[in-house]
Amino acid sequence: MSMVTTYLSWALLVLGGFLCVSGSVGLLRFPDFFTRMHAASVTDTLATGMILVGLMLQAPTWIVFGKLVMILVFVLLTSPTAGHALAKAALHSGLKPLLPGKGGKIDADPRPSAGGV
Amino acid sequence: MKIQTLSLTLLLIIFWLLNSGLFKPLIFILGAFSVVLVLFISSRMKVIDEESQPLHLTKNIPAYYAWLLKELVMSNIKVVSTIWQGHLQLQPALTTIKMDHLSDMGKVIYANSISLTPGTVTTDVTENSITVHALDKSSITDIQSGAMEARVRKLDN
Amino acid sequence: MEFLGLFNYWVVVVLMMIGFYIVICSNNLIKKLIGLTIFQTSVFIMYISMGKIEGGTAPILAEGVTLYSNPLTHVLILTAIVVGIATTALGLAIVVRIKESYGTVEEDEIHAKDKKA
Amino acid sequence: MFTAAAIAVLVAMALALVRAYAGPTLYDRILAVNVFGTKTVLLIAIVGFLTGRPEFLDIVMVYALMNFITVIGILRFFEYSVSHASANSETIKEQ
Amino acid sequence: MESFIHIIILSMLVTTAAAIVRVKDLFAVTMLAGIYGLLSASFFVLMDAHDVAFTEAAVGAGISTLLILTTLSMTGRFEKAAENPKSNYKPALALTLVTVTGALLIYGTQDMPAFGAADAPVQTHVVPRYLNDSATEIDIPNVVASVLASYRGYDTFGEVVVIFTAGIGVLALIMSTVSTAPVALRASMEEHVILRIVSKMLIPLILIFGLYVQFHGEYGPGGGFQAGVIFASAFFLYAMLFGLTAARKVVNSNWVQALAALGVLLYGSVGVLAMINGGNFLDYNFLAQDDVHGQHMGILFVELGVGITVASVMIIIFFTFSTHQQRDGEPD
Repeated sequence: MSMVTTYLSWALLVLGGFLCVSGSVGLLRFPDFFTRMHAASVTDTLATGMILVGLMLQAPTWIVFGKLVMILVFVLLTSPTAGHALAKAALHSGLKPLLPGKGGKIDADPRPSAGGV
Repeated sequence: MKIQTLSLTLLLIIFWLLNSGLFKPLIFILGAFSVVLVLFISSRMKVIDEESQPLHLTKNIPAYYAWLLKELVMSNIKVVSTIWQGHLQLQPALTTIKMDHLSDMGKVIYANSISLTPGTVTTDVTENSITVHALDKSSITDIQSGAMEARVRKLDN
Repeated sequence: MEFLGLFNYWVVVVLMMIGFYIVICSNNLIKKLIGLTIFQTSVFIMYISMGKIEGGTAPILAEGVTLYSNPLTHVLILTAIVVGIATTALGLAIVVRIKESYGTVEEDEIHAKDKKA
Repeated sequence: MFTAAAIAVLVAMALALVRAYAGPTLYDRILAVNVFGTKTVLLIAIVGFLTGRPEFLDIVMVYALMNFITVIGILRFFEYSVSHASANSETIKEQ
Repeated sequence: MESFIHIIILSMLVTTAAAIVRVKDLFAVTMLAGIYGLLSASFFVLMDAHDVAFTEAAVGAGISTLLILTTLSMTGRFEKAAENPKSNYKPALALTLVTVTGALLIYGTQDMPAFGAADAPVQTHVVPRYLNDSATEIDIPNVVASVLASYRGYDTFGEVVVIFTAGIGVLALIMSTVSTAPVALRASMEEHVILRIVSKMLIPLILIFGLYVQFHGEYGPGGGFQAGVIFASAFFLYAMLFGLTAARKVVNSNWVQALAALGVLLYGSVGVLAMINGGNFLDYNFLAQDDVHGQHMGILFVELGVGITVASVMIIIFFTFSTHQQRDGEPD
């Protein structure tokens, strides 16, 4: 393995790890379910992609490489689908998203979100 | 034999070989048996059709995904910087956006692309509109500009 | 890592006792079943911890590997997990029947109804 | 480097765990479980490389698969119990 | 470094379990139990128990969550606090009991061999024989599979019978009258364009993946138990999206019940065949001309029997619960 791929793989792993943590911090900090959902999708897409590609670069055999590719494709196909299903279910069950008033911004400090269920 | 059955068979064989990586006669026989069994069950379930085997998309899809990847990175940077802001100032929005007719497959690609880019989630898809929740109002404007829709439309035909 | 020596077993005991506490102390039959699952998993963890050898790898023979962890505990637990889910399903089926007969899945209400009858 | 990534994933898992515990709404919890599942997928993939035997990635595949099926299942059953089991007179308001 | 990761995972397990004690909303409890399953499976991977992690991933995090939720939708979502002070609900007493027992057990762990020790009694009895001789006697890489299906074939046969019995038990307890008018297809999922298309793409791949796991159990983690659950999960997905009525059309309930029995029968008849050929029950050496070949044949068919039974029982359990739930949900 050449040095370049090794360094690239490390960079991807570290960056992916950082995105993972960011997504989860967002999951904690954001004020309501729908905004948290956006934080979660950060980790689902780019972080997963980066970490898996980082691992792919270090894959010892083609089988491992192929399996990582399949996992990546699978995650990229299912995670937006699951996210969409979740958002749709939440909205239809009457969970109201937190929206800013007319032209204003919401001061979003972590607090229990509005709406039932 | 429908073309979709053929493509599914091919897909299953590739999937099996990629996973297995073993080239022994017994494994080949078992693999052939498995593929036939899966084809049988799938046809009973009626899941082999142009919806599950979107062959017409294959020629344009790489370009689309390359473009989507760029969008993905851009919106990630935006959302991550929002997350690490000292004091959260959010302007979330929930908007229904009109769109012209797309095939079911086109809707799926469009909606999933929107959900895949951080900062926007599709919450509803109907015949001629799509409802999107966005972390920031500006993302809604981006979608309304129709760049993504145009690309999906090109893909769909 | 000297202090690690028994750490796993302490965690097993703590988990086991948490499961035990839920089984004794919660009034709801479904929660009791979940407590039982926690108890069960603690046993799994104990077996698997016992089977691990420092520096060993998974007991799947490969060239150039000489030290393998214990396959026997893995076999025991593997089957135990599937049997566990089958019995949990049976337990849940009984809970469903109790709900239909008594109209409740709270233990004290069931006792009260039994006394009346 | 694998270690750094593994630790980052673990931190993210811990944060998702807090969200699953804190709720407050049902959907937050489902979301937390979903995020947790994705993190587990990553963790197992990384651990495979960390321990030097990365050829067992089938497990990772099963995780990704089960994560999807569980979320769909949760949504389906919950939708069902909302529309029909409101006979259970509990208020659906969180405590 | 690995030990650091495993300490963190164990701590998270304890935290999750403690959270389960405190939360009264049973839905949240189920979610936490799902996380608990995911965590324990990660732990198993760290402990090199890939086969176990495989099973726990499919079962602990997936199927059991679904089953508990189905039950919850029939029994109500919240745990009631006991109102009657004279009830069995005595937290202080229970806490004392649990603490004392726990303290005694922890005291007992002092005699356990240290974690990871290679000279612990567990490691020194039959295991070296399995590890050393499996390669020549059975000639498959996955020692777990050879112990499961060959060395301890009796045990596994017992487990399969237990699973079969549990399936029968569930059927007997909450068998639903299928003949009554089937509940209309649940519209909301049918309208769900995205879920429908994505699932249609996935279902054949899940099925082939299940079969791949079934037939590669000898070479890597996997085998009948895991494959059965994965294979069944494709049917769960189908049933959840297209409704039970459609799913029952695809797999006839009577067939599934017959298949569950057939799996056990297949396992047993491999054993009987060995007896007919002059060996002991489940002695695969007598199945073919040479020993190793016989072992391969035996393990293949035994694992197939396990897979068929597990898949069928899982489908039976899931369908029975869901049918019951739909019937329950109908307004009276």
